[in-house]
Amino acid sequence: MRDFDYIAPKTVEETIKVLSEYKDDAKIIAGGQSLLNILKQDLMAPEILVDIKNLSELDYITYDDKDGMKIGATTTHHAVETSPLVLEHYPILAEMEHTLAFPQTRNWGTIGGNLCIQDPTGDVAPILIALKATVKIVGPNGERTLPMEDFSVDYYETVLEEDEILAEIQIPAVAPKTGIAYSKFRIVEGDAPIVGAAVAFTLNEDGTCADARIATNGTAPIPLRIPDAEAVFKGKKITDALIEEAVEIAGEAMECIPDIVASDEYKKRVAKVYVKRMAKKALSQIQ
Amino acid sequence: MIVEETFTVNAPAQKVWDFIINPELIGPCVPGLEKIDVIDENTYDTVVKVKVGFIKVKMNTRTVITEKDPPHHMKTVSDGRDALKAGEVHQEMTVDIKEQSENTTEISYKADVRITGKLATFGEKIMRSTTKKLSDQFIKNLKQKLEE
Amino acid sequence: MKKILNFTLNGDPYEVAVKPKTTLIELIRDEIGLTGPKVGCNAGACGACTVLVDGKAVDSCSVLALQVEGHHVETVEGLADGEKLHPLQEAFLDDGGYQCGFCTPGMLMAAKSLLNENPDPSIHEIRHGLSGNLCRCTGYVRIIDSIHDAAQRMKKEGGES
Amino acid sequence: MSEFSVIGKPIRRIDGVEKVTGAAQYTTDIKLPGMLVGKMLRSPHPHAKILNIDTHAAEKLPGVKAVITGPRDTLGVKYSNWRRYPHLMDETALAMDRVRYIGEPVAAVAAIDNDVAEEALSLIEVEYEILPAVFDPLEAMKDGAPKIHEGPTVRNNVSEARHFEFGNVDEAFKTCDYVREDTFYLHSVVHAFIEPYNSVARYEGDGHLTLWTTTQTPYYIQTLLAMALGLKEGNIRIIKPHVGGGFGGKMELFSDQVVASILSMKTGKPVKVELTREECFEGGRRRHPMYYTLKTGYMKDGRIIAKEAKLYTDGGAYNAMGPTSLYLSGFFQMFPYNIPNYRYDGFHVYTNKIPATAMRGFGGPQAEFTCDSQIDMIAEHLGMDPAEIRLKNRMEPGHVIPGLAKVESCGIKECIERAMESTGWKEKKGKLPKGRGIGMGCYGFMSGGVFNWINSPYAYSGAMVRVNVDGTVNVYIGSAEIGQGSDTVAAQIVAEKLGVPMSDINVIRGDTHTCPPDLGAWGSRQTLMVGNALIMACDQVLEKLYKTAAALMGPNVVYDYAAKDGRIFIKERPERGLDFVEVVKAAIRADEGNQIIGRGYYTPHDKGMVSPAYSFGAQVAEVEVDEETGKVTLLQVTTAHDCGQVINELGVEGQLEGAFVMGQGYTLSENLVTDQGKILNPSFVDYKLMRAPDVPENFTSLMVETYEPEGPFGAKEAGEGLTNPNAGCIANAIYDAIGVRITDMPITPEKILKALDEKKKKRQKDKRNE
Repeated sequence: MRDFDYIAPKTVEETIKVLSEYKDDAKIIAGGQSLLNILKQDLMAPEILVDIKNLSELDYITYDDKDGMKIGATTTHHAVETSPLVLEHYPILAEMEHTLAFPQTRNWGTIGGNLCIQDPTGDVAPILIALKATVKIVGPNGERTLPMEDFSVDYYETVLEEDEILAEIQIPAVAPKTGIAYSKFRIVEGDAPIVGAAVAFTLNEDGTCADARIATNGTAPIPLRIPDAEAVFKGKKITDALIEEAVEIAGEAMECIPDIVASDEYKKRVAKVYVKRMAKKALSQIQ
Repeated sequence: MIVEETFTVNAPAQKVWDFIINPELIGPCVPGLEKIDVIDENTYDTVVKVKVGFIKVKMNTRTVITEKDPPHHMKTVSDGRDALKAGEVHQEMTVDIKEQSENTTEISYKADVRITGKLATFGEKIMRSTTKKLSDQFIKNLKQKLEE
Repeated sequence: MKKILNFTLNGDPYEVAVKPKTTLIELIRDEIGLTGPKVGCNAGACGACTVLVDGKAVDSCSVLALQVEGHHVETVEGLADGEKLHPLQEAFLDDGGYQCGFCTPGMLMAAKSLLNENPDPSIHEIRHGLSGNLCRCTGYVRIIDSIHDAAQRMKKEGGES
Repeated sequence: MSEFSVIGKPIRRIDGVEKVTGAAQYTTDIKLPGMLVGKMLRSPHPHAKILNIDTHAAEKLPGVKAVITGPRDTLGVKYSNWRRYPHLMDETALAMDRVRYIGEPVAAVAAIDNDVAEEALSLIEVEYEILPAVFDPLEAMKDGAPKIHEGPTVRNNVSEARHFEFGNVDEAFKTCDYVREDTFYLHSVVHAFIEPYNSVARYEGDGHLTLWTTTQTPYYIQTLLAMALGLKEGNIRIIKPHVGGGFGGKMELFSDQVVASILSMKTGKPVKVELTREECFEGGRRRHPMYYTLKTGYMKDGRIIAKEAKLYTDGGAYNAMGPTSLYLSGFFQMFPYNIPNYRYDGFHVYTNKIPATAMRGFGGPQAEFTCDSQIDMIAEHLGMDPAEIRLKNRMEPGHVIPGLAKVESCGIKECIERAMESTGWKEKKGKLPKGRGIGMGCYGFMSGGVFNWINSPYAYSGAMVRVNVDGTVNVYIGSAEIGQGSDTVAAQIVAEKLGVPMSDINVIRGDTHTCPPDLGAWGSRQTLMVGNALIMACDQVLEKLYKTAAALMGPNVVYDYAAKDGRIFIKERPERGLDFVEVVKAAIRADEGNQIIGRGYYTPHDKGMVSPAYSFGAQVAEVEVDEETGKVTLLQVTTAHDCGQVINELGVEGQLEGAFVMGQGYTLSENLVTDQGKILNPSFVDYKLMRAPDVPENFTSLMVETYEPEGPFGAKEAGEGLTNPNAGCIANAIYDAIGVRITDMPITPEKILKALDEKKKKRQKDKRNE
């Protein structure tokens, strides 16, 4: 690893100031569970690391019925996994966190750091997309808020400018009659996912679909929301046939990259299986 | 890793040939090209900056044209090294040009790209997709210039 | 340029000057000289370097030393109380929870972290709780049994006192 | 068994407390005053000539103490365990004029710290001329393929061919009701011990050197290092601290050991060379990929009459222990069956990849996968139960393989029967719900090899037992504890023989200056060989003690004596005896103050070409296959193992479980992937080892105890052999579950889906044709 300078700002304001000063020469470290590996490989050589791991200002989980949940970016995966508020209002989020990487990673790694690294197989983004989450970004010119699905740009690249940080994840309250499911495919349990799928359905009183969300990981350079597949369900009663139709459309949207573990066709095929399974599971929660 | 592409441009074969063997002309089509030094008629050095995810690679590369059969076929061998020493790239590429009609030419190239060092091991999947992206970009640039 | 770091290690206060790029495992092994935690992969994948920070398991190869400013770090060396072994250690001995022993310090600390949070884990929960620790010798079976056994011992000890 | 005090008991290991407290010292934990960091520069090319190495800039870097290259600073000696067969020795510590795989060490530096050392490596300029390379053994054998090694014995990159044959194979095939031929491919995996390769060398001057290193074979390292450095063997001291796993990957002299030594000699300072995990992959060893063809002739009743096996191994750039893997793969192909007519041809082929070597099973995992898969195919063809066909063709005690092996004890029948009974085989086989299946695999394995590649006149194992005045016992053994529990087994054997408590035994091991020579830990040899040496040493001690006891008790006839529970007594009159310590004291006095010392050794005699004894076992796995994703889940695994007399039950069970899970990874997830010789997954992030949540929740170990006359207390191998049947066993269970057979390892979910697709297509086609 190359030498770098180090600073641990005490506030968000101070963090932005440092970033504005150093720009491209600075890199943020939170839990560093991915970043340190990259630094050790000398694939990146920042002049200064800006450590926000202990930035308590961004370490919180709150909930109210009107605005839903707010999770500070430096909240650890473990805190999300075990939060009574998360368990009560978004059990699927806790469930996902419970199987994210290893206990060690969850204990030290942060939810914000995970999103910012933008590993295309990441677990967190699809479920947040399904939950209609938004992210709050803070920069020298104030705040901006984006839907989760607009946060990622490419492999390991997000919309964040050099002087911006991801500050908060906002998840609206879940509408009544909503079912949400997420699961991922791995060859080795307790290992990183190959592909995964999150599906959320909200039903009208008459049982027709008021809203659907489908998002996958490992199927494109970024977490993939698939509106065309979602559209299949709108206003209709969800049936197996409809699910099959959506799955096919979802498959069309996927651009899987082959790697040493699996081919692109295989990944797509399994991702489709997971979309189907999660759709059925989500539906089963409300029927 | 083998990268193969076949595409057509609206230009005569000879024009295509003249273009691709001239580093001064083809160089700027390479995405991220920062600098090009022509050493002799068959040899040129380039500095190419590529962003691979969060990795910024600056490749210092020497390319030698090893086979020339105008205006149909050429072969180049390139060796590049990243300034941060994250890896090296050895590429052998053959380009075949087929005139389809007076103003349409089919270009196919096949590149055997060998990446060594950390770039190869860390970024297998990223490198693959990046290579594809860069290749698409290159073709787009090339077409644009040739069809101008 | 080195920076000053204050933290506690197995209950003792430390003030050390470290280079920013020093990882926690390098600080513990190379600077302070405790060699219990091991480096197996240096990539956060094998768990041999597992230590506790504020009671929770982390891969000390994947944490910068400066990040534990003000935190409490525990290594396997802090597990026994003098000569009295921790129930986890006793159980690993009785149930064959180790072979080459290289992953053992990390396994024990991952197990401690698990039991800190869940004193009565099921076999399933133990398996899940060890997913970050590789063992090439035992096939995990005996490690899982050892931890289950340790939990029972601790319950019993707790009940007696 | 009740007559024993400590043998066969689940006993705490003697290295336990230090291992659970973090006190146990491994080579990586050693820090000497003034110690320098050594690092190696490795080849980025799979095959290239070295035209020039410029080290000037590196030498000038402040903090650099030495830079070495092969031609300039080493003797260039080709060394390996093959001293008896010099034509197989093909590797040097640092490349001399050519590199043959990506990762091959080319130069090395010693510097004050890791940063300086790495910087120095980057300043070494190596000029290469790239040569054509070849990566597949079948390609490498073609005329015109790049020549990887010159040399009179190498033809078409084949470095070694093995052939054995008995019976009359061609005639036998003619008499068979059926003959079938199947081909298989076995992939490459790595040892993945958790402790990386590392060494600390301290040159003491005058030709004396101490090397601490992580090794399975301290004596091999001593003798080969002497060869590589041009020093006297006896002046080199190898210390093997605790070792974090080996599995066959640490039984050779490696570059780090030589390089650390040379750097220490050059600088006069201790030097530590530690490989990163990535280097362990790129500059390490692996298990052999193999192309395997099996032709088997059999009768309607299921009897196997003849077999012909042909295999081509991808040996990588150097021989390493490959020729033995090749030999043993052909040998274990017969186990545990009675094959009356057998022919084997194996070819060890060089490729431009990392060398392949011994790895747990030593050629056996590849052999048993093909053998077990094919036996199930035969059973299906005949409509037989796969367990029945195995029973029908099994070896019997006393089995002789002409010219190769004599099998004394053999519990394979009991193993198969007990595994069947314990798993409910008959109720389950072919009757489980769709997507679930059960499969069997069987194996036999060696208990140490009779091979003496190293060409040493020393006995295979030596032992010395010293009894102290207070009855405590110091045991000196040269064998290598690498996690398998062999030191504890040694202590148990001595405790049992002398009748002293385990807590009074001190095992002194892992130091070639104090311990007798021993061939080390490979081929499952330690319990049997060291055990026998220890028994001989203990018998010498007891002889002296019994004499003293007899003198003290003064019986007027010659009685047999025994030692047990801290007493020495007359065997037939246990109440007549003396305290062990009392006898020891008297014996020392009687011998004018000489400490009581017993020496023992063991070298196998008259035991055929392979091993003094063979273990056996049967393995049953129950799997569930997700037919939409192809994922395999192991529900239940049962192994019945015949290891003769169990010495340490906990140890045996732990070894069996570990072996199974390693086999599980081999079958389902592990795969060393290379592209043009470049390893694409040299990390524990990308190389997929099984993790705790993956292992079967239900694992049953059944001990089938036989008595092996050649083994100490009747003991033989445990823990290596069980690596062998897993792949076949799991493949057979998958077939039972979903009716597809994968013959191309590893068995990935993707391959399963593809096979299911093909099966479906075929069924549709068949339907159309009907």
